[in-house]
Amino acid sequence: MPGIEDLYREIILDHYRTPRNRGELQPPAISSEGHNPLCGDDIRIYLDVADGVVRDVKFSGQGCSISQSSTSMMTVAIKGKTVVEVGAFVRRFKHMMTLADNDEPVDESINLGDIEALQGVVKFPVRIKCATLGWNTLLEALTESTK
Amino acid sequence: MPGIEDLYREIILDHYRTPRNRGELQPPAISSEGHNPLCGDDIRIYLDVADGVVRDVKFSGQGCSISQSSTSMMTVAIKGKTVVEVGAFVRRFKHMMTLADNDEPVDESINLGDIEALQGVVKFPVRIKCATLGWNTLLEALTESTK
Amino acid sequence: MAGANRDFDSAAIRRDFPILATQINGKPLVYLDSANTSQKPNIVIDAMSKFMRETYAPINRSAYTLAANATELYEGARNAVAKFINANSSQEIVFTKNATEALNLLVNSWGRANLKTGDVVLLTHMEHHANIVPWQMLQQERGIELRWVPLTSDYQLDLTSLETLLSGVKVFSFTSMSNVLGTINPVEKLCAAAHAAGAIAIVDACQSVPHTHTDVRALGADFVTFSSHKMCGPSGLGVLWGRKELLEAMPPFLGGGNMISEVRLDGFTCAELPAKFEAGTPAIAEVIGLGAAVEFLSSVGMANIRQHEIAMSSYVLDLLTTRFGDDITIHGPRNPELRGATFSFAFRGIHPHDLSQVLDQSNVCVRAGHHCAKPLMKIIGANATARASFYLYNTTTDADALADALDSASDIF
Amino acid sequence: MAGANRDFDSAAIRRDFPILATQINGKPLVYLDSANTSQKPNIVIDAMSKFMRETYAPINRSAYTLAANATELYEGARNAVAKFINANSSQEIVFTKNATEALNLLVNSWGRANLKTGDVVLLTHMEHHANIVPWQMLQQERGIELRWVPLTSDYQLDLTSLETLLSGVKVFSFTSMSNVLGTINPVEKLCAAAHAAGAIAIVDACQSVPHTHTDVRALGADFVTFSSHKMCGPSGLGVLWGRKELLEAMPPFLGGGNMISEVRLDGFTCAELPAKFEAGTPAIAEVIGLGAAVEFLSSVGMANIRQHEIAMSSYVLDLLTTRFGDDITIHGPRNPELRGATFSFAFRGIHPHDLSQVLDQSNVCVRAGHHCAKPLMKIIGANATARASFYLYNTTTDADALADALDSASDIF
Ligand SMILES: Cc1ncc(COP(=O)(O)O)c(C=O)c1O
Ligand SMILES: Cc1ncc(COP(=O)(O)O)c(C=O)c1O
Repeated sequence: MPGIEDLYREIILDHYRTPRNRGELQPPAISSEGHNPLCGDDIRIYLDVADGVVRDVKFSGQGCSISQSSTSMMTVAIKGKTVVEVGAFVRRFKHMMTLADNDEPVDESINLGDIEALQGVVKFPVRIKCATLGWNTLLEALTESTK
Repeated sequence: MPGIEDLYREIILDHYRTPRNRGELQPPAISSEGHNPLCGDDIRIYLDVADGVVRDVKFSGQGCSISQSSTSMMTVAIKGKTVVEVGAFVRRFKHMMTLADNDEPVDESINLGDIEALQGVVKFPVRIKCATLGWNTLLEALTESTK
Repeated sequence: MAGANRDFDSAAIRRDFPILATQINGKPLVYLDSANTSQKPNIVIDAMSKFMRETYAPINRSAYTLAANATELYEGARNAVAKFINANSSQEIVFTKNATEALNLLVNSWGRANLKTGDVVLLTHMEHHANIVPWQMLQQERGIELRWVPLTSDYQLDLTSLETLLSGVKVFSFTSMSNVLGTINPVEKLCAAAHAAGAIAIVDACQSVPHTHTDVRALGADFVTFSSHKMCGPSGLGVLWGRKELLEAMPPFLGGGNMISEVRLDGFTCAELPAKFEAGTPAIAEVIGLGAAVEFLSSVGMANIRQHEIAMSSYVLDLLTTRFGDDITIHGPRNPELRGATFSFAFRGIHPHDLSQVLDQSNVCVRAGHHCAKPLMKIIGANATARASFYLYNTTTDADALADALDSASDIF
Repeated sequence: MAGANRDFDSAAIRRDFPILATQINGKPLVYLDSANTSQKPNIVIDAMSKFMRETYAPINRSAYTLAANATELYEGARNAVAKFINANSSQEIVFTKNATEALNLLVNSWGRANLKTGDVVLLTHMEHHANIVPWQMLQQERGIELRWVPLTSDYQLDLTSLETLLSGVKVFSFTSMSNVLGTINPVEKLCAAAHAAGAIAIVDACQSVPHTHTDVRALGADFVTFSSHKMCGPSGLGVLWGRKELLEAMPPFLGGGNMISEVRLDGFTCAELPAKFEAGTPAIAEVIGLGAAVEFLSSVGMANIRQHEIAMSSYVLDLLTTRFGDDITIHGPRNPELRGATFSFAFRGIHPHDLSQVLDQSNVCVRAGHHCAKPLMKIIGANATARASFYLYNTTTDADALADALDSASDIF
């Protein structure tokens, strides 16, 4: 049995206790809501995209330590990146979560930084859905923003 | 394993090879069709009832030795009986076939005659449906005739 | 063992369930997720393997001895299930793939045949998704109206306005026991109220049939649904019981082999009950396994099981409230007589998912989430809860393990 | 063994199936009813009992280790099935209770969403009731038109007017192999013809997936259905494969737990594939059993199985025609390459039910009846036939036993 300490790394608990970028953005910012159908968690991602760059991002909703901290770390990482960079970044993350989409190439050289701490989640497959909830919701918001 | 000779008694094979009352009756005689959903057999019973008495009965259709001989013996037995007697007779037969309906009393004193030879069918439960096909169809025709 | 039932040999019962002897990291398995799905006794596992090793064959179709023997075992199991719930006849027992299919069958067959735009179906706020979503699908298709019986503050159905709610209702469909709150509903009273209002009564009995004696005739219900896998039986099997006249009047649900009497290019006619509702090759080995489960439960005695679970409920409620006071919120009735041994709770602000992960370190298996009752979760003001559910094979030792494991959770968060 | 395949170790394969060692009255079991349902190898029976003894738990719902392990086994089996038929992704594999439910799912979900009054569905005269009755039910509800591909005199589909038949058709749904005649249909060609006419192609592959290598992508089909119990897997389980885009566009079929993303009192949204079509607790142990079956079949090799069955067909056809001449009528193609090893026949005017009863005296298990294909029976001019069907575990010894037993039948009638 993988040890629980693989899951609850210090940096994860830190983002859980003190989430960054929690809050809302008013329209014209885009927002998207995601549900984890297994546990009832939900997350809303607010995205302010201009000229192909993520100017601001915030999130609200309820969830476990993994979904909250993963989303918190994600918002920190993507703010200021171009939409194209964010796409590659999300693919890199999902690849780490063993959820790569075969059709899309993954740039393994992208550095995930603190987010690497979520690697331990892979040993707890049911929690992968928790870790990726914010990211999938982000993808939906991005699609919205490019409509 | 019960022996096959319990099933294929001589009297049964005799009625199978030389069925009695095979044929049709023209309207106003009543007729009803029955299917054995398991094997595809079908039987049609023609019934001429007047003043509460079965004046004539005939049958047509395809089936195995058990369904054909059972129906043949049945037609011989019921011809000339009153509708009430036939009802009691059918109940007695179904009782032998372990298919008694709890709500209706069975008159155990009724003598089934040759039809007793079908007792062996009970040891081959799948064949009970064959043995009773003609009888159930008769019941339907009787219901028709009293409408 | 404090709080336990004296007539109940827990140790012997536990030996019947091989999985309960499992050790992980040297610690025993504490399985507290039986409201989700129950473990299987040897008698069930063995009945299935023995059948597959010795007698497996098609049923109700072929004339050879092997098939006749298989049919006898299969129909024997149907009889056993009929007897277990005191049905009038085994023709009233329809096997489905799970309780969800049984409810969908009712909505699709009875519902489509009897409900039109504007007709009202009454549900309750404590229903499982299986007794909500199929009705919502019919609502989308037909424009029926869904009405809801609300809850009281002590997690009971609020029946003060039941008569008003029932006025003009065609179907009242409700759970016999909440899979989240543990609340046991007054089924007989609700069926009688439904009938008085001219409605039929459907009882989702998934959470009560495994735990207490069920007499469908005494309940006065029209239809009762439950699942094999929650009552020590195999997965892949559910049961619909219905009053014969009603089942006979209903159109078929799934079409195919076994459910027909005649098929021509231009149409078909249906077989008699219960074949009419059992299209295709059924779950043969699973039905035989359920027969064994019913035999097992009857040998323990449903009244004994209920007594054991009342005792467990007392013990668990005492233990958790004494030990954790305000740190724990149990969403459900306090009176052990009014509830099953299923406890949803919030603990020290720790998210249930995290809590269940930490309990797992002590092999304590609880479910975390919405328990397929999202509307209810919203009403009780939780996104998710942790849920510990006890069954005949659980003992006070399991309850103690739960409490100890809860204590250790606070260290991390 | 004359006529058998040299690379095929029949004796070893037979040892994998415990039931084949059964003796009744000192004579071995000659199981020739695999087109109906197949026997189970040890690996399948053991995978199921081991799972129930050691790892049984809910899947895809709970966070604890036992549940995670169960989920891994369950989803692992889904992957194995996806790989077995060369699906693009395991999301395209939907588990149902049998193939019949899979076909009903298509008719109800795809059909209701896409077919309106007057739309045409093309079937064939050799369909099983499972691919007829659901369409007839939709016909009653919607007034769709059903059209039929007829047969040639040598028991093939008569494709001379296929283009005309397909004109204006929305769905072409057909069997890959007749469960009565043994005829193997040109699936790729039929799928291509359907697509050329703008129709989707549904393949009822119940009789081919167990016997030959299946590559759903190479077939060019849109949907393929088959059953676990005919391919050495457990009862209570069927499979629907569909192209992802199509499955994604379809409305749900059964409503309840697991198939939802969100449920509120006023409506619900669906989960992603494949959960969207898997409402309620699935056949957990059975899916794991099917995973083992697929592993077993792959280890034998589907090409080897097909070769063995071609050899068996040659042997059986030679044997029966040589020995019985005009006394036997085999309803099906004479070329072993064009057929599976399933033989329906009429013998010396003896009713099939009686015949099968007499064969049973020699433990020779054949099915007698309409084989859930009543329209076909009418077309071939029989009310019922006897059917002997051979699978990987049958040998020429079984065929010889059949012939000997047939001989003895004449003594009685
Ligand atoms: C109250 C209730 N109803 C319905 C269901 C659905 O049962 P199944 O999963 O067997 O379809 C469940 C369990 O999941 C339940 O607890
Ligand atoms: C060709 C064909 N289609 C469909 C079915 C139905 O399969 P199931 O009984 O698993 O629902 C069968 C077998 O019974 C079959 O042979």
